[in-house]
Amino acid sequence: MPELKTEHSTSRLAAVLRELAVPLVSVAIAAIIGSIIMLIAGFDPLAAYAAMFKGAFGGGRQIGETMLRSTPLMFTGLAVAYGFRAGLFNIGAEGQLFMGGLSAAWLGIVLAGMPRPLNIILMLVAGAAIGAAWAFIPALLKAKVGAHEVITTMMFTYIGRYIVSWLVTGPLKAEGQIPQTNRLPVESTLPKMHEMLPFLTPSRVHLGFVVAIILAFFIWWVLKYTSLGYESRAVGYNPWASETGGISVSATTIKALCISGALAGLAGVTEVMGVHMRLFDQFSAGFGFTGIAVALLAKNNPIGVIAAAILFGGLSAGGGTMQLEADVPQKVILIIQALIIFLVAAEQIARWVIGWTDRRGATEHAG
Amino acid sequence: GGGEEEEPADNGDGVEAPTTDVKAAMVTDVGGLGDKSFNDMSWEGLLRAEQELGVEIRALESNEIADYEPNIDQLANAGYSAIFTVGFLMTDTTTAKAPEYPDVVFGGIDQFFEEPAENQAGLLFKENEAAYLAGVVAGLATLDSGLDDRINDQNVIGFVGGMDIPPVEKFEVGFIAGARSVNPDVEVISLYAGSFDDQAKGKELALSAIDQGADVVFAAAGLTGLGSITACQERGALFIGVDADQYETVPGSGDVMLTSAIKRVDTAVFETVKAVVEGTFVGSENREFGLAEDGVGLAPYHDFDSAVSQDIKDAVEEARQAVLDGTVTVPALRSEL
Amino acid sequence: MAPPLIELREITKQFPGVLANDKVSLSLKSGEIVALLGENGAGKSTLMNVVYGLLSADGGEVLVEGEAVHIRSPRHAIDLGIGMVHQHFMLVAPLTVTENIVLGNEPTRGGVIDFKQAREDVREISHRYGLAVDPDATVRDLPVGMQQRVEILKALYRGARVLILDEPTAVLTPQEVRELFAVVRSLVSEGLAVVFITHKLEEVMSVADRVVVMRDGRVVGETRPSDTDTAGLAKMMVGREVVFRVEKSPSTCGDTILEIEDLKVLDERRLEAVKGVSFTVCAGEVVALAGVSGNGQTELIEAITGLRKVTGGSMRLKGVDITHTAAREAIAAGLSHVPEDRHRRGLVLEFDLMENTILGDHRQAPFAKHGVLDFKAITEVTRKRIADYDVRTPSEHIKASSLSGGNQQKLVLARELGRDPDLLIAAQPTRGLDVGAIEFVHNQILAERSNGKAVLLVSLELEEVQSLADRILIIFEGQIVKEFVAGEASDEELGYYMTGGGGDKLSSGSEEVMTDARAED
Amino acid sequence: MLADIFTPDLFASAIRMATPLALAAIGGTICERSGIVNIALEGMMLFGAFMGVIGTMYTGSPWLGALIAMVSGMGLALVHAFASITLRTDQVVSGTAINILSLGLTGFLMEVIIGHPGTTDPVARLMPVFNINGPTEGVLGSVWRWVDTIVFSYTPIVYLAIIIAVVGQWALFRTRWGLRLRALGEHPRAADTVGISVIRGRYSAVIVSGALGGLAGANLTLEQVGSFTENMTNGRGFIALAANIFGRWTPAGSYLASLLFGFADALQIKLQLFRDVIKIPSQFFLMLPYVLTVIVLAGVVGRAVAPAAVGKPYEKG
Ligand SMILES: Nc1ncnc2c1ncn2[C@@H]1O[C@H](COP(=O)(O)OP(=O)(O)OP(=O)(O)O)[C@@H](O)[C@H]1O
Ligand SMILES: Nc1ncnc2c1ncn2[C@@H]1O[C@H](COP(=O)(O)OP(=O)(O)OP(=O)(O)O)[C@@H](O)[C@H]1O
Ligand SMILES: [Mg+2]
Ligand SMILES: [Mg+2]
Repeated sequence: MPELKTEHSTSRLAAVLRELAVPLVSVAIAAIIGSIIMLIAGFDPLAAYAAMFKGAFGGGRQIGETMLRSTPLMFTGLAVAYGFRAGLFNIGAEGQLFMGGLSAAWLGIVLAGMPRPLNIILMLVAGAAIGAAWAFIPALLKAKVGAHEVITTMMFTYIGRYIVSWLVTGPLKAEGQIPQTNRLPVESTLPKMHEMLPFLTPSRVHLGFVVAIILAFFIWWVLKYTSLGYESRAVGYNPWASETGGISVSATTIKALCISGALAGLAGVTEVMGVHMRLFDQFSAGFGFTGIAVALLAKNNPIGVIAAAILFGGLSAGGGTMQLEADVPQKVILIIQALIIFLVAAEQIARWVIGWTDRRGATEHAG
Repeated sequence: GGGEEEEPADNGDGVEAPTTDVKAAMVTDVGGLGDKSFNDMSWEGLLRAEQELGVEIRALESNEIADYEPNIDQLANAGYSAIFTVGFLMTDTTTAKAPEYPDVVFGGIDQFFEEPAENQAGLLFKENEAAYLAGVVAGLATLDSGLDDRINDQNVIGFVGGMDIPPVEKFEVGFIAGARSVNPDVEVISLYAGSFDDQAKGKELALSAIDQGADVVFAAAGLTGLGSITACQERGALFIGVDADQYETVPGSGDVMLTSAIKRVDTAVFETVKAVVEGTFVGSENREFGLAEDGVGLAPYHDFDSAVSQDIKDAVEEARQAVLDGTVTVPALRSEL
Repeated sequence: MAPPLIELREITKQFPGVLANDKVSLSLKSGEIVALLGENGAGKSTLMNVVYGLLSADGGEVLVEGEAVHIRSPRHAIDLGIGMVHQHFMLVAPLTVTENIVLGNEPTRGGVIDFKQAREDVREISHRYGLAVDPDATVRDLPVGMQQRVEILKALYRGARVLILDEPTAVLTPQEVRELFAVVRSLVSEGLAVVFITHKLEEVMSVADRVVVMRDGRVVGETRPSDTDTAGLAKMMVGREVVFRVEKSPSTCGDTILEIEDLKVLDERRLEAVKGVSFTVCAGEVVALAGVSGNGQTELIEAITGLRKVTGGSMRLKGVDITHTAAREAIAAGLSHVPEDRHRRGLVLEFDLMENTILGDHRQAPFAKHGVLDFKAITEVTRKRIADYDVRTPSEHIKASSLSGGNQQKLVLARELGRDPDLLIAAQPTRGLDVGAIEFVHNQILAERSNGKAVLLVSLELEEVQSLADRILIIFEGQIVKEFVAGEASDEELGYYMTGGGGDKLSSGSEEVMTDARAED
Repeated sequence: MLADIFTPDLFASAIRMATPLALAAIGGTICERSGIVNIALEGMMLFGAFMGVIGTMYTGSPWLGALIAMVSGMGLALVHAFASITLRTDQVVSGTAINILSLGLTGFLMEVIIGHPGTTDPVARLMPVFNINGPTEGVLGSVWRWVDTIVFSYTPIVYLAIIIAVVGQWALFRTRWGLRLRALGEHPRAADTVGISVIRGRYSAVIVSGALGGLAGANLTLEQVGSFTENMTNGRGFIALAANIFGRWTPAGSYLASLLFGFADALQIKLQLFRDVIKIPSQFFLMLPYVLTVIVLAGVVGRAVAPAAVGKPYEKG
């Protein structure tokens, strides 16, 4: 998996600028290829992009919308990234997200009447815990019998989704015809951010966005500056050397996958507490899977996850406006997303376009 | 978007349509247009409004749930005065948005509102009543070997459901009740696919039912059900469509399409737009469309019209009357069977 | 006179920050063995990788039989009759010996491999050159010496006329080294030319026709074994006198540090690899475990270091039972471990030097407090260790993978010795090191000893064993078959016991193997 | 009850449902054996499914349609190969991008070519290969029903998948192509040093996997259902990825793992027949294949070891 570049003490600013230039140029190239596709299909790319930009960043409401959509992706992106750093491919973040959502939907009702801050903290913690628990069995199977986490976490995703599907149509169903749980009391929901930042009025973005950002920095710090993160990365790179260095590979594997699960669980909790205020079968738009793309786009760097999630959130938010104002099918958004991932990952293309002769990315290997 | 059809009608085929400044639009649910179900049917209703009332129309697709709200905002801000939100997942959003745009009329397809605002109406359907009639047809058809040589001597019919959610359960339960009302010994096999867009799964489910002796299969499974049609064609069974008259919407299905249990979302949408145009719209209510309102019903038999015996046709008529009279209340829940 | 088989003219190769080869010229004639000598990082492997088409030079030219060629790829090199045995073997572990040897030149019938023919071919060349191998064995299961034969057979199978051996003896026992030399001599007598990279000067003296010495990417001298001695070679390489016999004070055995009693350990295939071994190591003592590889040393060490489950017996470190503890507790209890496979066990190659320096101590002060890493302390210690152990690197921020093999080993030693352990377990600690570095490491080990630490040394180098050990334990087929006190035994005697010369022990040992095998069923 | 469950159709259904999984899984096996992770199987399958329908629509021949499906899969595979081999992009990134691309592209092309989203009109399908009139009466009749259903009832690609599994298994361990492929995934540098082109070997493996992914899609659209629906692969590509791991990176193993999954799914459908007897919600039936997979994986299969070099870009000096 791609990993953090170690900074050299020399000219950090230049390094940062360079790091930024490449993805920006990549996004630009993706946009150009996207235009060509639109032109061929008979759409007006300029109008499309203008509308898309307006829809994503055109005002407080739009910015809020972009933030809203990036929130679950930050959590799942972090989840997947943490797994990758420990050499684990948590392809089942979606399942952990579902379980997180489930816990919030249930706990939020149980806690009705309690003080809001307490509810929020309890529900976040519980959701993270159940997300971790849902990852724990695959983690245990990986550590003890070597069952591949790609299979097990994916199977647990299906299982989790069917459990939620059953609960919302059965035991936890609210009155009425609709397969959904009861609406959470207000003290079990996340405050909207426009209550604090009026310029975002009347957007729906909620406190979960702030939680996600804080968590991204926290995870970055954990990975880089704590023994726990160090052990995760060591095991991800070389389990044998880690073992020799006194690191328990199985314990680290279990911890890492559970941390990943907890992060994914939080995506579910915040969606339920901040957006839908209840749980139903289809409350996630595949955030767990998009999280893979977000993590990879960010090269598994937690800070990068913030940027990648906002990019994806913006594309998603801009898509509707693009559809309305430029008459371009929303599917184009997916194509552009794919192109961006490609081009950001395949840095050489952007470097080549920029015309850098810098070959630091292409060190020779021998022997 | 829905492509060229969205152009106002006066650009169209020369027929001079009446004009009005009412603009009507819909927000699809995540299934989107092309679902051969309520999204497409709502669009049909808008198309009819365009043609007959000269209304400018528009459809915005939702890729994900997060799109519902901005899509509604976009349309409201773009001057659409009647907005239809399609599917029960939009219930909360519609309720939240209606007070924000008091000049816009909101119609919520398949949505039940607790306290609908003046500019808001829930448009619900008694799917179970349509399915009840389909059940009557199926329950009698499976005994009637003269109807078609694909009818076997076993007293078994099949139901294929998409996801196991209340609207689908209503179809299932109505179908079973209808079949049993005319054929108390009939065995109804009901199978669920777990999704609305897995045709291959829909096919296997129907094959399994057919293998078990079912000779008439009813599918309420969205696109999954299209696979069930294929299964019937392959394995020699008859099919009953859902939502739309699938004889019309699924090309090449005529050889198995006995009838369809239809849910007139188009009518509901059209009538609502018409009320808005005519200024007669009444909100603050949940309108239920059943057999009585002509909001659900049974499609024609088409290619089977001559094969279907008069007895069956009479039985269906009788059942319809019984429901209209209130002598029969069609159950909606499995527990009511 | 015929032109040399291979001639290199002014080969230059620049890596980012390192001029690995600086106008290196070298020629090689049919029938001669040229030893290439040089410190770690001198550029030997780089030069040979250029010849083999793995790296392309930035300047200079290569002539094969007088004709200038641009060697584009290993395939091209093979076609030109060049074969190379890399120090890190280029063998595909899950494939069989035959599959590995024929890979790329498979005898086929319409795309289908003719395995019968392939096996036949392998037998034939293995017989012709006296390199016995089992054609059907899986490479993964073979001891390193055997794997090396496979590597040589691979080159010969492809009709190599020039054979490059990059540190071929680093992993071999003296016995295997002798066998290898016999093979090499018979090869050159058939007209092949051999380039031989090594750090072992006696080997150079005994086998080479000509010696080329490199330092800092340049050829600094050329000589013949007859014109010099090991001290002279060492001086050419390092640029100063090297002391070969380390000064060793008499042993002062203190408290018993390590006590092993009747230890039993299984190997990967779940056969008993260590069959009831007992010994002790006391403070201020170096105990060497000598043996042909594959006789249970690896398993024994892994058991002591907490990397492998123990099935019987007990172990105590400073009186504390460590029979069933994990590696982490063993480290905490004062144990350091220099593993024999530095790439797999010793280093996280993708980590930079700082991160590698703290491996094993990443939870302890001064590197971590309450689970939080202190990079100031880490940088400080890393810089100090790099300086102390002469790790040649542009900075502590580079990845361990870009160090030369020898420098990687120094990094591991710096970490493990820097921990100030009570017990040091060092497996092949000087593998791949140049003479200067070996001298340094040996001195470090003896310094530990005089500081009252216990050292358990596992080595194939009899010379290393002889010069460092206070006691020598010979391990054979999972048992300690003989114990010597330093200076008591000659190399020949050691070799005799290492290869099973212990008489009745041998037969009883093999009987036990069979009993074990039965017990497994 | 047992007689109702264990009908010949249960087994036939298992084989039918296993087929697209198996084809994609074998594609995954070949790709990963060469050292390239292919999580883009889902996208390749989806794109193949779509292009198969479009191809059939324009040519009128489902055979040509299937061919076009394979070529389309190969087209996406070429993108994956270029990104992950030539540009040395992270392979999972490239695969993820292709999955998203395929979803977007099929949806977009639906609107551009077909004129509406959702599902296409039915096209001509590939029909069962055999149509043998066996005995219908007596013991012989019921034996024949079993044989006919389990052996002779399938469409061409179903048989092709079995042939590919068997031939693939043989080729992987018996041919030059297979030996080199295995070497590439384990130790590409070793392969390189004996003159095997890592680049060419990996390109061809990725492209073959694309062809198989496309064929899997063709099986869905051109054999099973006859039309294309957006996102109709429904995660099958990911299940196939799991089947490949489950089958320990061998073609036969991939097939058998897919068959296990197909069987569990078929069984689940049969069990739904007894919803009146086994009174549990339908979701628990639907869960069965996934639960079963985890149990089998945990209890029986154990540690799966991937080809050593899989996922690592190969860099040459
Ligand atoms: N791929 C590479 N990238 C950067 N630097 C390299 C690379 N390969 C080798 N070097 C550097 O080139 C120099 C020569 O390395 P080389 O491996 O040729 O040394 P060597 O003589 O074989 O040493 P040793 O005895 O330790 O094997 C070293 O400083 C090494 O760090
Ligand atoms: N991943 C890598 N990145 C950069 N350089 C590398 C990498 N792997 C190997 N090298 C370089 O390749 C050269 C050869 O490495 P290797 O350790 O295989 O052989 P070597 O130099 O012969 O070592 P030894 O001293 O063990 O003989 C080393 O000098 C190292 O610098
Ligand atoms: Mg019947
Ligand atoms: Mg070297």
